[in-house]
Amino acid sequence: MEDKTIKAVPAIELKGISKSFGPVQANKNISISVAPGTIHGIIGENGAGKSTLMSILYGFYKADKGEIWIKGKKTEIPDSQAAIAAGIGMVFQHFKLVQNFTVLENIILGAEDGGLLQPSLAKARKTLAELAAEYELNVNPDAVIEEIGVGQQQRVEILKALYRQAEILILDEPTGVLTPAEADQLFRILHRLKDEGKTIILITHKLREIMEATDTVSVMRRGEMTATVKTSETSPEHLAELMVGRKVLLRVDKVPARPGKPILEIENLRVVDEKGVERVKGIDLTVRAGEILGIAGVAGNGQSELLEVLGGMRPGSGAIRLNGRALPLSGPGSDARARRAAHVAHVPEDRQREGLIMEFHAWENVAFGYHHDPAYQSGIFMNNAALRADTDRKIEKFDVRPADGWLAAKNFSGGNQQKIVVAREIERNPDLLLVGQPTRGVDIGAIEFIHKQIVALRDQGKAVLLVSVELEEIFGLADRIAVMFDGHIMGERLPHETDEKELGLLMAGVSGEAA
Amino acid sequence: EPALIFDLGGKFDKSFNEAAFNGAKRWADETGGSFREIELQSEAQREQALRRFAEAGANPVITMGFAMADPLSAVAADYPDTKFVAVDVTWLDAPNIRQIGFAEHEGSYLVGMMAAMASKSGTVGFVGGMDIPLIRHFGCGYAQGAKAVNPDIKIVANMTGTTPAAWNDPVKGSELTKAQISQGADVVYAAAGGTGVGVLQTAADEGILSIGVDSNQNHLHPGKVLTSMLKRVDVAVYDAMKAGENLETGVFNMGLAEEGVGYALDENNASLISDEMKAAVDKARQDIIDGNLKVVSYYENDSCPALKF
Amino acid sequence: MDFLTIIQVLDSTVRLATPLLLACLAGLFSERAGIFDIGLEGKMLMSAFFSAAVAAVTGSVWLGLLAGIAASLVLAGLHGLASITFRGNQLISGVAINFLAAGMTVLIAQDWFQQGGRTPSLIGGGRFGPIEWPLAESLREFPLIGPVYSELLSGHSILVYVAFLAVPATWWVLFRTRFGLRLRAVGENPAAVDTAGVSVVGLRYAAVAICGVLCGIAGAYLATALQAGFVKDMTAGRGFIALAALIFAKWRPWHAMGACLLFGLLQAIALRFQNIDLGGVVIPVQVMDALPYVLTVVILAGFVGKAIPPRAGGEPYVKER
Amino acid sequence: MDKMPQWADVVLIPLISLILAAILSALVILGIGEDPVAAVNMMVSGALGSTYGWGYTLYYATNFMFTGLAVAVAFHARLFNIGGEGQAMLGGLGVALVCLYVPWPHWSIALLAACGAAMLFGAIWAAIPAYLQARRGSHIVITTIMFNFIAAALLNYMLVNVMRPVGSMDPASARFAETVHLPTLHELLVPIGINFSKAAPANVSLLVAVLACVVVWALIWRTRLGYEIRAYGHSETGALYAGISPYKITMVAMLISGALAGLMAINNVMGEAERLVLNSTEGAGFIGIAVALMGRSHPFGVFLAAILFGFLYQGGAELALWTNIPRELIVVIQALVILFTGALDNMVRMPLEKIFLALRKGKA
Ligand SMILES: Nc1ncnc2c1ncn2[C@@H]1O[C@H](COP(=O)(O)OP(=O)(O)OP(=O)(O)O)[C@@H](O)[C@H]1O
Ligand SMILES: Nc1ncnc2c1ncn2[C@@H]1O[C@H](COP(=O)(O)OP(=O)(O)OP(=O)(O)O)[C@@H](O)[C@H]1O
Ligand SMILES: [Mg+2]
Ligand SMILES: [Mg+2]
Repeated sequence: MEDKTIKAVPAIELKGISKSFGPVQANKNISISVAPGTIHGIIGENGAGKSTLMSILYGFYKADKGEIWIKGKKTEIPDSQAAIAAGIGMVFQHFKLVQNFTVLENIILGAEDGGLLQPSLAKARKTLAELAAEYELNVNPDAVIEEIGVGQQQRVEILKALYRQAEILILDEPTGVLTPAEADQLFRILHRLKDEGKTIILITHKLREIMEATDTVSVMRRGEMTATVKTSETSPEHLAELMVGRKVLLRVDKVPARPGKPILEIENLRVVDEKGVERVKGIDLTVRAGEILGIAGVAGNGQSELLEVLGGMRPGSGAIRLNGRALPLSGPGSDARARRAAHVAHVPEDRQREGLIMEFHAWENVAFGYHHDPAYQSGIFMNNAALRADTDRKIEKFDVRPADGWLAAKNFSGGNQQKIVVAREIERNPDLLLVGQPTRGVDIGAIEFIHKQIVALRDQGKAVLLVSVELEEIFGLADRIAVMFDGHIMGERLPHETDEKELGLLMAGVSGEAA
Repeated sequence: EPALIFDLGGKFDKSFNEAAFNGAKRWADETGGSFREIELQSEAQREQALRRFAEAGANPVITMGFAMADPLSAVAADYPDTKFVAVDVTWLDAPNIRQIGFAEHEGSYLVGMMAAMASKSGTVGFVGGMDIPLIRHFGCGYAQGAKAVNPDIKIVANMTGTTPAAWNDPVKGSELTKAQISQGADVVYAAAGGTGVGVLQTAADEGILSIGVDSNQNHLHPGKVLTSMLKRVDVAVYDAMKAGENLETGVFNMGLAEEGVGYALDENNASLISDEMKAAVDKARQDIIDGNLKVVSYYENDSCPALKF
Repeated sequence: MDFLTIIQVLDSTVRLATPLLLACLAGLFSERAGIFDIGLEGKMLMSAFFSAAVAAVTGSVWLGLLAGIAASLVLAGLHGLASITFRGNQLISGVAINFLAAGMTVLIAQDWFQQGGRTPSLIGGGRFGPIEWPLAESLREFPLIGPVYSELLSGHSILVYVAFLAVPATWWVLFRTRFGLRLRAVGENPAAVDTAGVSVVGLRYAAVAICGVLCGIAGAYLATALQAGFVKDMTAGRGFIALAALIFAKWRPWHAMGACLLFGLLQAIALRFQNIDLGGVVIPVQVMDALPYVLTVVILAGFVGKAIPPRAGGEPYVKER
Repeated sequence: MDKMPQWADVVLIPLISLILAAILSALVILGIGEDPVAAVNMMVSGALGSTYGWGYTLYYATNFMFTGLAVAVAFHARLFNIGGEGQAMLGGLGVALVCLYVPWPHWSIALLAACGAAMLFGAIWAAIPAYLQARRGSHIVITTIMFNFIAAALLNYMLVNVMRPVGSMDPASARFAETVHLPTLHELLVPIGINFSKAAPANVSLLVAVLACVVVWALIWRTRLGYEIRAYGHSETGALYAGISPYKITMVAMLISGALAGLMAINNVMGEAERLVLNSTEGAGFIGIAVALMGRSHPFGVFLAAILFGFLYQGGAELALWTNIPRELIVVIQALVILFTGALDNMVRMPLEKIFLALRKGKA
């Protein structure tokens, strides 16, 4: 109907945006225009400047140069308040929620109706119920953020934007932490919003999502906008090439597994967390030599605790055997150091909080966890020269960029940080490799590489336990799939005998027989 | 030119060091002379100040407090031509030191008597600063005096604390005074430096009597300070400065006889001191001077016959 | 121990707890907003001096109170400048403020009054007097209730009541108002506040300013209500005890009151019962002196458990590295 | 990629900050009606203009090196040890016991024993708060504050009731024997032809302090333990992941910290006073916090900051000796130095970074 006239005026127009962080130029003279009532995708490698650009639009950062036009009007956005006033809402890559507040408190924060809280809360509760009904965005308004899953947290972020009546919604890598079902639901909501005339910008590393959800897509590389195309006129392969600058293999290339003897046997494993909640409720699993066992599941169903107890980071009860020998689950000999001595390597879920010391140089991080290795000692001191030589070797082999062992871990991009961790753990040639979310937030070039390394280890006859919330990754890598829900193993499947739908049901707690 | 070294409490402690300063000032005003001075800030400065003043030609160098004994014993021999004055030190062996000790227990004895006579409740209080022997020495004389008047008297004795902050915590001084009042005390003797300010204040606020120390503190709350135990440091300093380089060295004990200690009587407390009180106290004073009455010093064997610490 | 003694000890507890409580609530506002403050001591001291100085010169304790608050606010502003605007280290800033106050108070006092870093004694209208509650005198003889009413509740200076009323007020502001919600949020996750369109800097300055006001009242209480004038270093470490109480209370207002009363009580007991004679063995005064601190440690270790500070506490909010 | 060349970061910024602090101090001196130029002259010549001045400056600096290192080591494990004061007091007790009750044949053996005792006593005093933090979660800031007070009471008790020679007025221990007298810098340097002032108290402990700086540097940056301490300090979850025991690191770091603070006693108790007096630490434990923060917890930085504070102490003493400026002026100057070099250093850094960035862009 009025479609044509509205489209004449872009909902958002950025003109010549530039932004530097000290010596790093994150955005270089970027211009982009998004039509109202569309979904616009933005893709690009890690560190390309996507988040920065959107943060500028949302008033979180201030651009050094450039103009922002909203609905045909030049708009100054010096802070987020101005952005909100201009009808912009943003769901950040790293959620901006207050962990010990309730959902309701987080939603009204900054959008209260008066000096007193009670009326605002009451009003928000009502509005929230309406929004929930309208968009199937159900969350318990009185739940405390730190006690709900990331999927729920993301809903809160979206509700925050809707509560502020955003007309323009920016989502920065929203599906990184979602189950397929949750992601599907998210996209249904996005389409509903689009149909209502709202404009959506979607940043993602997943080409499939771009292809399925967006109307137009822009590609960023090294701070510059390299292309903007209609989604219908492109293909994943083409986009990947635009992003990375070379051809990328989008499928994991591997030969069928030849499982050998059991390496890891888990019996009736239970884990109780610091708050006294049982997170792993008696599971039995076996991982064999030469196979990758994938654990699928929605984040927060006990997978993290499973990995942590296997990696020696927290105590548990039950029994685990490695190569037939029992490993203690609590008390002396159950810590991470003992696990490493038993040839268990661990790529943790959170590289920044666990796998690396962000302030350490890359070369110091290469010894992290293995700092007792005699090869790294000389007398009472650590043999830093040996460490640095080792680091240089790994940097070269794993193509870590920039190839500078003296850089602090925090100064590498996410993908390269992950490469450092993977290099450290895989190069130990462990009997068992524990891997959690190996490619979370990592761009497709790096994903390809990391996947190759994991498969190569399997092909050497080692056992791999892979935890991932990405079903695509599970299907691509795992030789056998176990699904975890609420601390239990819901069932095991072979990849070629199942599909995303069945796994999705298992992940939601619907047991195999019923499905 | 004479030099004066104040102890860590600082020149304006409203008692001991301030008395020294007043003596020095009186000398300077009267003679038009000038003197050097330093407020010590750390232990290491004790020796430093002695040497620096001696090297700069100051003579005599007057020091305050027993803590100077140790550095003096190390330094004095290096400057045989300089005369040193050590207030509160009596046990050194050096030819060029004038050592002045005060019989604080005797003065405290007199004010203890007055406290007991002024007390209607039969309970008197003592608030000390940091718990050190010198303060116990004060308290011990006080208790003996009080007991001499009224053998059944109850003496509530408290120390403010164990750190140097105890000399500068008037709030705690107040609370201690209130605690003592609640235990029946109606006369409180403060020997606690800056903390004593709080003691005297609270006593005045609560309508009981207090006793000042070192300097004459009667004027702080006219009509409410029973008396002050005078320790004539000012006189000692004045005399030393006046004698100049010709100062006589040796050990000098300033007791009641030498008017080194005493109690303060002026227009601020005249109404509080009855004639019988004055008569009794003056008699005791004379008896002590004559040797008929002996006040036991806490130092004699680190204990007090009249009071437990 | 008879009933009256208990009342007297509790009365003393209230007086000793008041400055701790004010300082503790001051720290609570600041730290809840993510600005750690070990400069409570310095701010109290500065206020103690200026309130006494102005009260001495003008003869008006109310002007003194205002001056004390203003002086404390200046230091709070300095702390804000260092830790909010210039994103400096909050611990260093606090340490510097303590030193600054310790030095400046005496320097200025000496320059103005020449009384050796003291102010003249306050008299009459220069001091906060006790407020007698209605019928306090006539009810005194009433058993039980009488002493509680007329000794314990009545007869404190107005600032005592201010301090204890500040507890529910703080609770209400923090948990029932928009400002409180934002303030708590900014101490937990300033980025959340920022992206919600609220100024992190503004909120943190507001919190630091409230902290300044409360410290100002605490200092004025010491110098013009409990005492009649300023004496150097007269805060005597109370700012640090208040900080300990704050951690003890896990940054919660009612618990803060409990912690401060507990510390006050321990001190009151130690002051009231020195030289306890246990069958011939006199407990040395040093033991009683150390008792409040020993008991604090014991209680902390035995009953309190882990205290988790506001998550963003101590860290400056930096958007662009 | 850094925003600024390293020399600007390490030299230029502290220098400008110091100048700012000096300017403000000058204003304060003017404010109380004195001459700032003369005052600064007196401070510099008094503290650095003679071997005598240096002797005092270095004496104070020695104290601050020990306490500064103590705070720094704990900081690396993200522990805020405010208890240096109490730990140093206990260290003094240890030194006094060793020196008083054992007849040592030679100072060097006595020094070794005193070091051991000082470290042991300091470490014990740190061990309880450390244990409570590691096992019971009791906040180390509170417990170390409390332990300062408890240490003061304990020391007071020991000196007044136990260690004081009978009849002495002074709440202090007896003097140590001649044989445990530590050689001063004068005694050490005169044999090699340097005529160092005889009066100053700086002594062989200075060398121990410098050695301690080197050892701490090696410990933190070169050993496995230091690696673990730093890793734990940066990230507790990271430490768990790497098999580093939080309990062990908390205990070890605090024991080392307490030992270093205790070690200060060889300087002030054994080297200077040669007996144990009340309040012999004189707040050096608190100055240590400032020194560690200013020195960025790096031993070399601690070394420099300690000398700066030693200079302020000694310069201040000279001022107090020859002028009527109240001693509190020095406290104010210290505050300003801490404020500008520590807390407000971004005030200098931010504009400088812009300048350097502009310069670099101009060149590129
Ligand atoms: N707050 C910041 N301070 C300094 N540099 C920053 C900051 N945020 C981003 N950068 C830098 O700006 C560049 C662009 O980062 P940005 O986060 O926008 O990338 P991105 O495209 O979103 O990457 P990813 O896909 O990993 O999310 C990077 O070089 C990054 O290091
Ligand atoms: N503070 C910094 N100083 C200099 N360079 C930096 C800094 N931070 C990041 N970089 C550079 O920016 C690039 C991208 O880093 P960035 O932090 O954006 O990671 P990222 O890919 O966004 O990670 P993630 O996906 O986990 O968000 C890297 O090449 C890194 O060297
Ligand atoms: Mg990023
Ligand atoms: Mg991003």
